[in-house]
Amino acid sequence: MIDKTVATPDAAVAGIPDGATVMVGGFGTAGIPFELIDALIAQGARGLTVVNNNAGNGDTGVAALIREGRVRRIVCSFPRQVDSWHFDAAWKARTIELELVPQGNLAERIRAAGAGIGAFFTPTGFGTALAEGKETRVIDGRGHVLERPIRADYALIKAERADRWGNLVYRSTARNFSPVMATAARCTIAQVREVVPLGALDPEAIVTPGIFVHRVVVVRDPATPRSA
Amino acid sequence: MIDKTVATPDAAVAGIPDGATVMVGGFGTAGIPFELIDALIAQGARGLTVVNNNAGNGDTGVAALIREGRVRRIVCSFPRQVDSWHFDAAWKARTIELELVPQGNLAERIRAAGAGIGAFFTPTGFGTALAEGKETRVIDGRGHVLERPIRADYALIKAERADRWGNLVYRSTARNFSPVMATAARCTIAQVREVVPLGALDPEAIVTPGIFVHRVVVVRDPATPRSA
Amino acid sequence: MASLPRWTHDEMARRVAQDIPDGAYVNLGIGLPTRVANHLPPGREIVLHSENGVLGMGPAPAPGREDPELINAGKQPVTLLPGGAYFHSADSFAMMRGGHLDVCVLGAFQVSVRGDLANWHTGAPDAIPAVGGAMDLALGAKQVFVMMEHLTKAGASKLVAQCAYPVTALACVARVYTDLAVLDIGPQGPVVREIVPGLAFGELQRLSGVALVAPGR
Amino acid sequence: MASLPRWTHDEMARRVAQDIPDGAYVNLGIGLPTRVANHLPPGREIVLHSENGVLGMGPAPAPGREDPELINAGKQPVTLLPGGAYFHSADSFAMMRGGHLDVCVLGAFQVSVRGDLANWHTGAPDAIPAVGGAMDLALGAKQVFVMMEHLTKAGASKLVAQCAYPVTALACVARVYTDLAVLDIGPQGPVVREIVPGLAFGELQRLSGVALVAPGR
Repeated sequence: MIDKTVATPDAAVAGIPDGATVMVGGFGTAGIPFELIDALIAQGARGLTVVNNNAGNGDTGVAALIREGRVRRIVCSFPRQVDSWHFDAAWKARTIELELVPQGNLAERIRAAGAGIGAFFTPTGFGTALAEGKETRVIDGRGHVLERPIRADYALIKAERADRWGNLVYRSTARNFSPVMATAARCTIAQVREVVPLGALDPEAIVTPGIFVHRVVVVRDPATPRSA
Repeated sequence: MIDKTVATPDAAVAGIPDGATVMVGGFGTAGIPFELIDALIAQGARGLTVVNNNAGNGDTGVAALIREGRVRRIVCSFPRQVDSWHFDAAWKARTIELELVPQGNLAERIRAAGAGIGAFFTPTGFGTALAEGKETRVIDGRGHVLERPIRADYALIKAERADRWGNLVYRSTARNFSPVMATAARCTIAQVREVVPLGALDPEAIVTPGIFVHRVVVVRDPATPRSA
Repeated sequence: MASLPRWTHDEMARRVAQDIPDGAYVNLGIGLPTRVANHLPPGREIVLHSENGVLGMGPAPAPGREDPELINAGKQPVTLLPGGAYFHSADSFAMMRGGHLDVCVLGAFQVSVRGDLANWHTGAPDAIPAVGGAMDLALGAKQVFVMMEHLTKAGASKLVAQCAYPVTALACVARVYTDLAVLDIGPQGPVVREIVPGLAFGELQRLSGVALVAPGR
Repeated sequence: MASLPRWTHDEMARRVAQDIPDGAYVNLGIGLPTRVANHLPPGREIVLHSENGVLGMGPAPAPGREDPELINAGKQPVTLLPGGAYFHSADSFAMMRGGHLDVCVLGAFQVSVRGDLANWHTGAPDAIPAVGGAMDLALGAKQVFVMMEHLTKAGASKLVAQCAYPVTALACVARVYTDLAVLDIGPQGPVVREIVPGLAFGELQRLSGVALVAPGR
């Protein structure tokens, strides 16, 4: 029988080794799996590569992971924010490496990893500093940059509801990167507000089929930050 | 005010010119927009390039379009079937051109067109006759073929329900190619069983957002073929 | 300088809004462009996109009704209109990169005479770089409009022969709305479509530092 | 030839089914592999995928309950189990190409000693070519199993040094189930894992035309 639910966030993040690449869902205040990140901090893995749209806000979530010195490298589109002080400090101290990726290329590179695409030509970034050193090609008169997939060992995501097969639905703009990250990680871990009986999710409306999800943990009342 | 509904299938296919590239949704017996195809036959456009998974079954749908001599070229993955006699005859008479594409590459090339991807490397087809003449590259030890987007002037698709903005939901495996085709055509035309008031479709469950849909026509009791 | 007639930010936003047709799908960038939403002409149904995964955004919620998980790309709480839809980030940027939006409105540091846009990085060597969706947005619509002050605080033209700041995308800008003028980026350079009342073309030309094509030519 | 002991198609299907673990995500190709669904061991929950956009396929519907819009890739009516989900063709093939399925079971004309698969085209010059999902399926799982007769009707081995038919994909097959044996494609060639009762390894080797590695070596 398939039952992907685990009892606690600690059990959900068990086994993430030092040096792992970990994708973290969320954009701004929406869709951040705070409880999974807290469990990862408690678990102790170090030297992580984190893939997230931002580099943490305030003192929680990815920011806390950075503050604790667990992040060796971050792949993101928008690290600099008014409340990204932990990233800012690590960057100035040169204790963190940054790969800056345009947000659409970030999403598409993650999708490519999940979809088994070896590389793709995108117009985004052509002619800019972020394409320096990358292969380019003019296709149908338009400049393109060759971009590679971004894979992960683990993805930590937040969804609204799951069933025991790991099928997921999300809530409003908390969806953001999570469905593509779920496809790009060898082990996808979802925190959800509720696990419903198998068959209770509308098969027409499942956003992430369970094939992409490996562990599910219920966090009934997840933390929600103030707006940044 | 946005109102993409039109009164009849004839009005829905108005303006499709000779020589147009037309994508047609559907796979086997599921999701074929028969009434739009009938209207296209009545409308008279000739010299069409048709993109569909198959090359028609029996005497209806794409098969009828081929029988009437309207199709100059077909892009598909699986033309040869027990009841593809109209395609078979045209192919033997050399009145139709065939571009054979592996089904996953067909879906991904259509998606690439809709997503603004200039080209992509896929492992599917590497080392086979269908990659002859195409650029290849070994990435991470695996052979890949460079594939280009497939764009269309029009897409004819079938969905279950729409609203006046053109948001669509589908029914079971009738979904198949239609959501990606909707993104890849300059003008996407959907036949639906029902148009519901704006706001009646769950925003979490809309499969094709209205931005991809240009004309909607109600066909309350669409033809459904027997199983092939 | 202080005596120049200028359009206010709200007047600029109203002017941009006038050029957005009924039924358009539109992305309004962070900052000044966001203000365009307040000036969309009544009677036009315009569908707002935000790259974090939503079409059909409505106005800000009433105080106390904010939902931290229903936000726009500027991370401000928003609402959803009837007919709106949610989708994931890859689908959202596919929508942009694929050219399905009608209009993007963006802020800028500089725009070149050939429509190159610089709006993501000042180029300061010690600045932490951040790009977000800027490069995608600059290519993400059939028409890209820029809203910016015509001049820097020091009085230098932000319309330039060549961008001094790192570019966001090449040859992408269709139209520029400043506090002094509305200009189309044409094959011969910026074509002046409108000038703020009280400012002569000659004066605009003198301030702009690049050759402008006069209105009506 | 007629006196050879052979597994029936159902015995072959049962044998394949035994190797599919609880919780596996599996695509069963058109033809012989479809029969594996009838032999999945009770007590194992196995999720069937079909490339036309469904996970969690159930058995064929009762007569009269067929729905022409709920079909598998073989265009046969199917049902959906609780927990099943629908998705579009690009997402479905992304699922395959991305390596998320555990097992694909495919039919074959020929399999080479290095695991090349030929199952899409006889190569006859006047035949209308049709590929469908064959090339995608051949790369579409962590493990690709092939089910085929060991010999052609004329008695030639379908395990070959090099495929004479046009290949579907290179070095993709992990395991082959024939009516005579079960073989893994190893670095030294096909390794015999089981032989149909009553057939000696030497006889299997003689019929196979390519060097086999004996069981237990």
